Amino acid sequence: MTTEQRAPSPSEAAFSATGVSKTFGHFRALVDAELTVRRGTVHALLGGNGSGKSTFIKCLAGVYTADGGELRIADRSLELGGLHPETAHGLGLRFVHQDLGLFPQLTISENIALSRGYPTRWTAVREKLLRRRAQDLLDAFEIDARPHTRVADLRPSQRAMLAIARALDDADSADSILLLDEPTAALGEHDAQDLMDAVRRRADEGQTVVLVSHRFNEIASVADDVTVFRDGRNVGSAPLGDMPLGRVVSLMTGGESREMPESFVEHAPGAPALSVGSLRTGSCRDATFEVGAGEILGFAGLDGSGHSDVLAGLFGAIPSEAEDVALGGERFRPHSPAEAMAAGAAFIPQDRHADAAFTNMSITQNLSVTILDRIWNGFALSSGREHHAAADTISRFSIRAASVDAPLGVLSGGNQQKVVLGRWLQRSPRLLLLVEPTQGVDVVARHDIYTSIAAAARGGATVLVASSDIDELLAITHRIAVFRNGRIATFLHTASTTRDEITNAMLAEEPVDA
Amino acid sequence: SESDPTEPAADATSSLQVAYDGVVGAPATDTVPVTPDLTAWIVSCGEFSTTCAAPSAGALEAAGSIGWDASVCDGELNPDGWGNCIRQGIAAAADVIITIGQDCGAVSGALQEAATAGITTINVGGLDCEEPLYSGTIQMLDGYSYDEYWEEVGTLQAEWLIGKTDGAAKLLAIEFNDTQWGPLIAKGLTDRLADCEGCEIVGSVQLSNSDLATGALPQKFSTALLQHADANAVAVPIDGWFLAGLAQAINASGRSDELNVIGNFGSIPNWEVIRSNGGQDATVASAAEWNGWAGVDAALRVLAGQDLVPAGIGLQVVDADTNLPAAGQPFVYTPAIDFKADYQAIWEN
Amino acid sequence: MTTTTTTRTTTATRTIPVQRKSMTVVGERYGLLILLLAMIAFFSILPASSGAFFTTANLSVVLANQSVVLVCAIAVMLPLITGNFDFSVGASAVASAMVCAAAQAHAGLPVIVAIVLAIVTGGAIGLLNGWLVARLHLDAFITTLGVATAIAGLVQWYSGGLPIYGIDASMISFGSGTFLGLPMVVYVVVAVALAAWYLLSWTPFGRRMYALGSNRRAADLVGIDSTRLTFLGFVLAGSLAGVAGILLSARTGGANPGAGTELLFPALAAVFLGATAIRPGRFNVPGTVLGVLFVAVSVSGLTLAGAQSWVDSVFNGVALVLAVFVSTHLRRRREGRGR
Amino acid sequence: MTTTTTTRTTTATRTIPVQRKSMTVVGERYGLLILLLAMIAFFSILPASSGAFFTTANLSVVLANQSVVLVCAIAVMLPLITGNFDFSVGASAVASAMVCAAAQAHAGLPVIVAIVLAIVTGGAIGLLNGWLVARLHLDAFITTLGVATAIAGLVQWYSGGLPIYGIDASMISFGSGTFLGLPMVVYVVVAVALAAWYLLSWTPFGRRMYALGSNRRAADLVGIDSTRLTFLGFVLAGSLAGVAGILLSARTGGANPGAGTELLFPALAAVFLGATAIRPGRFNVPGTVLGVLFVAVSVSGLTLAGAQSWVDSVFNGVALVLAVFVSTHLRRRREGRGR
Ligand SMILES: Nc1ncnc2c1ncn2[C@@H]1O[C@H](COP(=O)(O)OP(=O)(O)OP(=O)(O)O)[C@@H](O)[C@H]1O
Ligand SMILES: Nc1ncnc2c1ncn2[C@@H]1O[C@H](COP(=O)(O)OP(=O)(O)OP(=O)(O)O)[C@@H](O)[C@H]1O
Ligand SMILES: [Mg+2]
Ligand SMILES: [Mg+2]
Repeated sequence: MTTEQRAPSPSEAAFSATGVSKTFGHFRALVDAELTVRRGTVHALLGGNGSGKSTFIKCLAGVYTADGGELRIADRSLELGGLHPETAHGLGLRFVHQDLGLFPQLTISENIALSRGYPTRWTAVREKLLRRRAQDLLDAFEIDARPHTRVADLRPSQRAMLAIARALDDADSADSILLLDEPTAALGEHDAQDLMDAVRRRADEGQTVVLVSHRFNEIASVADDVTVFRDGRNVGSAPLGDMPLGRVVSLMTGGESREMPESFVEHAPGAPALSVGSLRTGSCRDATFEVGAGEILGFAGLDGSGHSDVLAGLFGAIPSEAEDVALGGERFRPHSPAEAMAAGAAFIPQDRHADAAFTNMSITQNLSVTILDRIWNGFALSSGREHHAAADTISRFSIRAASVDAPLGVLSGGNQQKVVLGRWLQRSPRLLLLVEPTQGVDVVARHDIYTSIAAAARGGATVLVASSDIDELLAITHRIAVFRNGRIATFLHTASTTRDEITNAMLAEEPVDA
Repeated sequence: SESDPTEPAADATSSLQVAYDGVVGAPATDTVPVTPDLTAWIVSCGEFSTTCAAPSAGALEAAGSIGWDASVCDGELNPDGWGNCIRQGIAAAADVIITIGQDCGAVSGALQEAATAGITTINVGGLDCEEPLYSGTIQMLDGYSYDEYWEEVGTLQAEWLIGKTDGAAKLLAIEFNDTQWGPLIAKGLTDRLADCEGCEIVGSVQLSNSDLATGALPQKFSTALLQHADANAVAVPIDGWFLAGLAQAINASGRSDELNVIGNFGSIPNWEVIRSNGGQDATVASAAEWNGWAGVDAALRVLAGQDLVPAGIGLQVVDADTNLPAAGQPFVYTPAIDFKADYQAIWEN
Repeated sequence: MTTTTTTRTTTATRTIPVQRKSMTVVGERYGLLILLLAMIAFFSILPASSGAFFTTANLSVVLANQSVVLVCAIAVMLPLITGNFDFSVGASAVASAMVCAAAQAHAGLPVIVAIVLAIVTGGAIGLLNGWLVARLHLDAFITTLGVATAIAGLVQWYSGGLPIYGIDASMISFGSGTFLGLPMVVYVVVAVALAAWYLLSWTPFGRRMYALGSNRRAADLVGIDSTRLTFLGFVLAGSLAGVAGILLSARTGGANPGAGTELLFPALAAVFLGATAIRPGRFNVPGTVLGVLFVAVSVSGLTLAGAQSWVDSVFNGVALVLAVFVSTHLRRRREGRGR
Repeated sequence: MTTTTTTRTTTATRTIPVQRKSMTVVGERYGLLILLLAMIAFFSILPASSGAFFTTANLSVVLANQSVVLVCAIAVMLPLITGNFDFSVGASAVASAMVCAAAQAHAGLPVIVAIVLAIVTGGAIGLLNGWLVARLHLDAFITTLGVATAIAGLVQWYSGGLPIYGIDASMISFGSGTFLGLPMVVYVVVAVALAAWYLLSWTPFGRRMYALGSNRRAADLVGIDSTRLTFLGFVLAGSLAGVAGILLSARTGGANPGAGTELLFPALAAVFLGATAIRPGRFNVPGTVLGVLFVAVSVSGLTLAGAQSWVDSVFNGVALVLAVFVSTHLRRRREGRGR
């Protein structure tokens, strides 16, 4: 899919928002931001973490009431300040927000109806019809779950798919406008590709799509136009052709461009440090492998193939059985995260919001929660040490926030992820267990994160990375273990392997035992 | 007019008469000098309850009538509140603290502080500790100890029930043990019924303040009524309960007419319940405000170094036909006693 | 492709909760009901109580006496579903009862007017709460506590601590009378309960209230008007408190000043107890009804058995904990104890 | 690399908090304090109360009268921080007071033993709650409500509804005596408050409790033993309730039966009110102290001013709402309207 084979898109604007401003107390998240999107095109919205993309989209959705701004759409012109969610919906705007807007405690069918409306007879909800519609939707988008399943029981990827399906299916009319805020962050390559194809198809059918993403190759495969945000402003819009990665990055950073190296790991792995003997946990049925000190081992696999449960299992976050696991010679079978931490392990879970974020506590406290013993000066928690440690991490990962004492919940998605990473890397652990370490992190910050992961490894730490982003695995691993149906199908040497080889290994035909 | 504990009446009609006559007294006649310009601190056991609020109001009026600067503190129906109020009074540098309806035991700590602070403390309608902590405790009626007075209430309830049932009272007894006087009323009641051969106690139900607090009071009572279908007499220790659902429970039982129901205290709202045959048929009444005035009188005598004299607050049974005051009016005895005038006559300043 | 689908089916089996209609589920949903029936059976057999316990007369007593609490429970439940405490329900009910009684006894207004005034009173308090919590975003717990305190003060001011008596005879007889063998008030309660049940379980409105309560962030993101729903929750609660007040006044033949805690506590207990049954984990009307009856039946039985009044406190306390334990334990059995 | 450094410096500058000590922040944190001072000023000037109000004597009374409630407030706060209600604190305090008084008056045990027994009683109740909620994972609200009800029943049973008195003279004089012009009990309360404040704000233990209350699953994954912390929260609450019971019995010179709601409610009000001050949005000790004093001062002032009791109910209610409004409104001014 390259630019040639696309139908030349009509040039009149599907909508344009101008002078959009949003201030949170003293913090200006959006400053006269403006965005114009041509009808029937896929418009990529890029920008560093905290640059205001999600805030912008939430203002369009009426979730946030913008301080000011004007929305011109279908030859109507509205004051953004007074925009109501119903109005936005009425204008044909459909959203997938960064934090998907799902109700974990409720069933899939409820989640669908809550945003799309309930089928009713008189005033009563028509339960059967509701379920049937939900089932149809699930089938249409190949989500393997039943309408009565609680969303909490879905995997992250399935949740993302559900939120997307909900929005896409609701965007029925030809000229509805889809705004997708990092929809692929939690998706594996396969699902992500499916989604991009779907997006492309809809654009070609005349719908308009605004797509926020930090994965540039993804953008390159679908986008017609690109807009870059920095510090709450639009710092550049152009057709994809005039926006090579380098230019985007320099716009994002405000500095000159900088390209991603082929790989971040120069050093060679050391002597075996972690040996795992037939571990079974979650959906992983058998994993046996050895990793050297300073080695970075990648885990690839389809959804549910168990590649991320291995890490949770090793950390003692979920129940697991194993013949024997040894770290640095001694036995390593933690029954609780506390034990794992004591043995020098660190774990970044997949579902940041549910499993890692103390949203109503300050950034500082979110960072220091793993190093309280260091901050303890024998008499009290030294706020001096605490803020010092926090300041280090914040600048090391260039975390963008109004104040170090701001609650984590108000940070942008990517910045939250950086805080979670910083929380663990500052412990300089000897076993790093990372699941989707850079989900939602912008390219620049990802560069920094890869550098520090590599540095940690060079420092002798053993690193396991489970990721659905194959480029990520290629960039920062020595070897990659590919999972299939809960087992390690094959090990590949990163230096010598290719994307296709990995993908094939993940998808390879194989009789599935019942 | 000193009367001794009632003799059991000969027959039903005389029983009724005994109940209506009740026991009456009169304020003391010997004078007492008024110590002027004092601050009086009146601790009500709980302004939400008529039996506390009315005497407090009386005390406030009495204190006002002799130019004292008096204020009422709401004990909010719980002993901690009483203690806090007494202490607040100490802080307010009150010269006199009058507690309405509080037993010494529940507030001994605060009372000792008051004693140390040299404040005159008067106990209205409560029981003092073994080693007295109050400067003075009101004796309700000449010749009646605390126990005898409350037993008399039970006796009068019994007399009226006997009279109304022609000596065949089948009593549903209510046990109320959350106060010192609850069991005493019950004792007077049962002792009197014991002397009446046609009478018996067909059942009993325990009701407590906590039942009032959990709203279980009416249900428990209804259930008990249901269980004892042969009961024709009920004696309730507190008039307030009738408007907390007991009156309607009796109506709902459909036995209002065969049931003879008597209460205690004679609270003003209950006159209408009695008049309208709303479930309650009678009550053992006394003048609530009088308690307050008596408290001030006692204070004056303590300050003047005199011995306390009995307050003379009598008890008479009120029902729809006899002794029933006009709507909204406080109880006045028959023959009527103007205790306020009497007190003002003997308070000389 | 085939592999993906196969993996999907395997995950699918994982994501579908195991054997949903198993015994444990039944136990979990109907545990409270079963406990209630067991208790009824017990008291029907127990010699001390067997005589009067299992009679329509006693049934009437139990139902009629719980009518006010049940309406209060449903009232307090609505804001709770949207995630807000309403501590003012008890006080509002008392205030409404006062208004209802005073309108008749003091102002001599006709019954119907008194009833309307009572509901208006409750509704107005609900509006105030809703405005403070939904629009001004004040913490519901402390705000409603404050409102409740203030109302109690006003009640005491108006009544001077004295009960009001002398409401219209028709209302008194409504409060104590029966129709088709059941107390008239019970029909009102049943109507209220059914309406609330329909509203909450069968209308989009109810579903949205639950959604709001389960996750406010998500509610905002999918464009649910959380302010409006929160507001309505309080207004409905207030109006129902008004209804409770009317029943209260009819049941007491007047109105008794007070802070209404004797209504609030049993109501809260019933609501939370009810949340362990029928639809475990969420506040629901049938569960709440069970919760109210559960306590009422035990009181009735123990009174008949001639138990001292402290016994039923202990009994109720233990029963509450037991009921929660049963449903919770069974739920964990089903879901498998994941950490 | 240069760019990264530039971005870093820029972020560094950005992350430096924007005028943190702005007026609104001050107002938000100290709004409650300011209101309190304003009220004190008011009553010191108001002719009716000025005489007695601003005197050490009255100060002592206010502080001493609130000692029990304040300890209860701190007790109820600990489980709340970990996200659990504890409704049994009031009842536990009363039960402990009973034990303390009975041990001396009935069993004739020495004061020190009585004190130990009281704390043990409270601690035991805490253990029970902790076991039910933390280990058996029962819903805290309904469980502790059940426990509270049961305890109230036992108290009723033991006391027969009558107060116990005749405790050791030394204890009575401790309850009413002063030291350096302040009531002795106040020193105990100050000690408790300081200890709690230190524990919660300055130790890893406290920090972990807050984290647990913020997100349990995340807490588990950073190695926080949530079960243990929840458990400890309840045990501490129980033990503090025991301390409150001792103070209570020292203040009353005995013990009065009851359900302890007259302790629980002011305590809850103070805790939630306190959560709007000093560390807005989270339960904290200094805020709670302010919350208790706020209510206490108004009651004292109004009583001295000779206001009728309904006035201070109304005043309190309005003051509560006002206080919440002030700090909430100021916070939203600073952070901006979340939507
Ligand atoms: N409710 C809020 N209160 C205060 N600040 C907020 C709030 N929401 C967002 N912000 C701030 O506004 C800035 C922009 O956030 P936003 O989520 O729009 O960034 P983003 O471009 O979506 O970043 P990311 O790519 O990481 O998602 C961030 O610095 C964030 O801290
Ligand atoms: N502790 C647990 N208890 C119950 N079910 C669990 C637990 N941990 C994981 N699961 C379930 O196991 C299934 C597989 O999850 P798992 O994380 O192993 O898949 P995955 O391949 O790692 O997912 P992804 O590819 O998106 O990282 C999911 O449905 C998840 O809900
Ligand atoms: Mg974003
Ligand atoms: Mg009759």
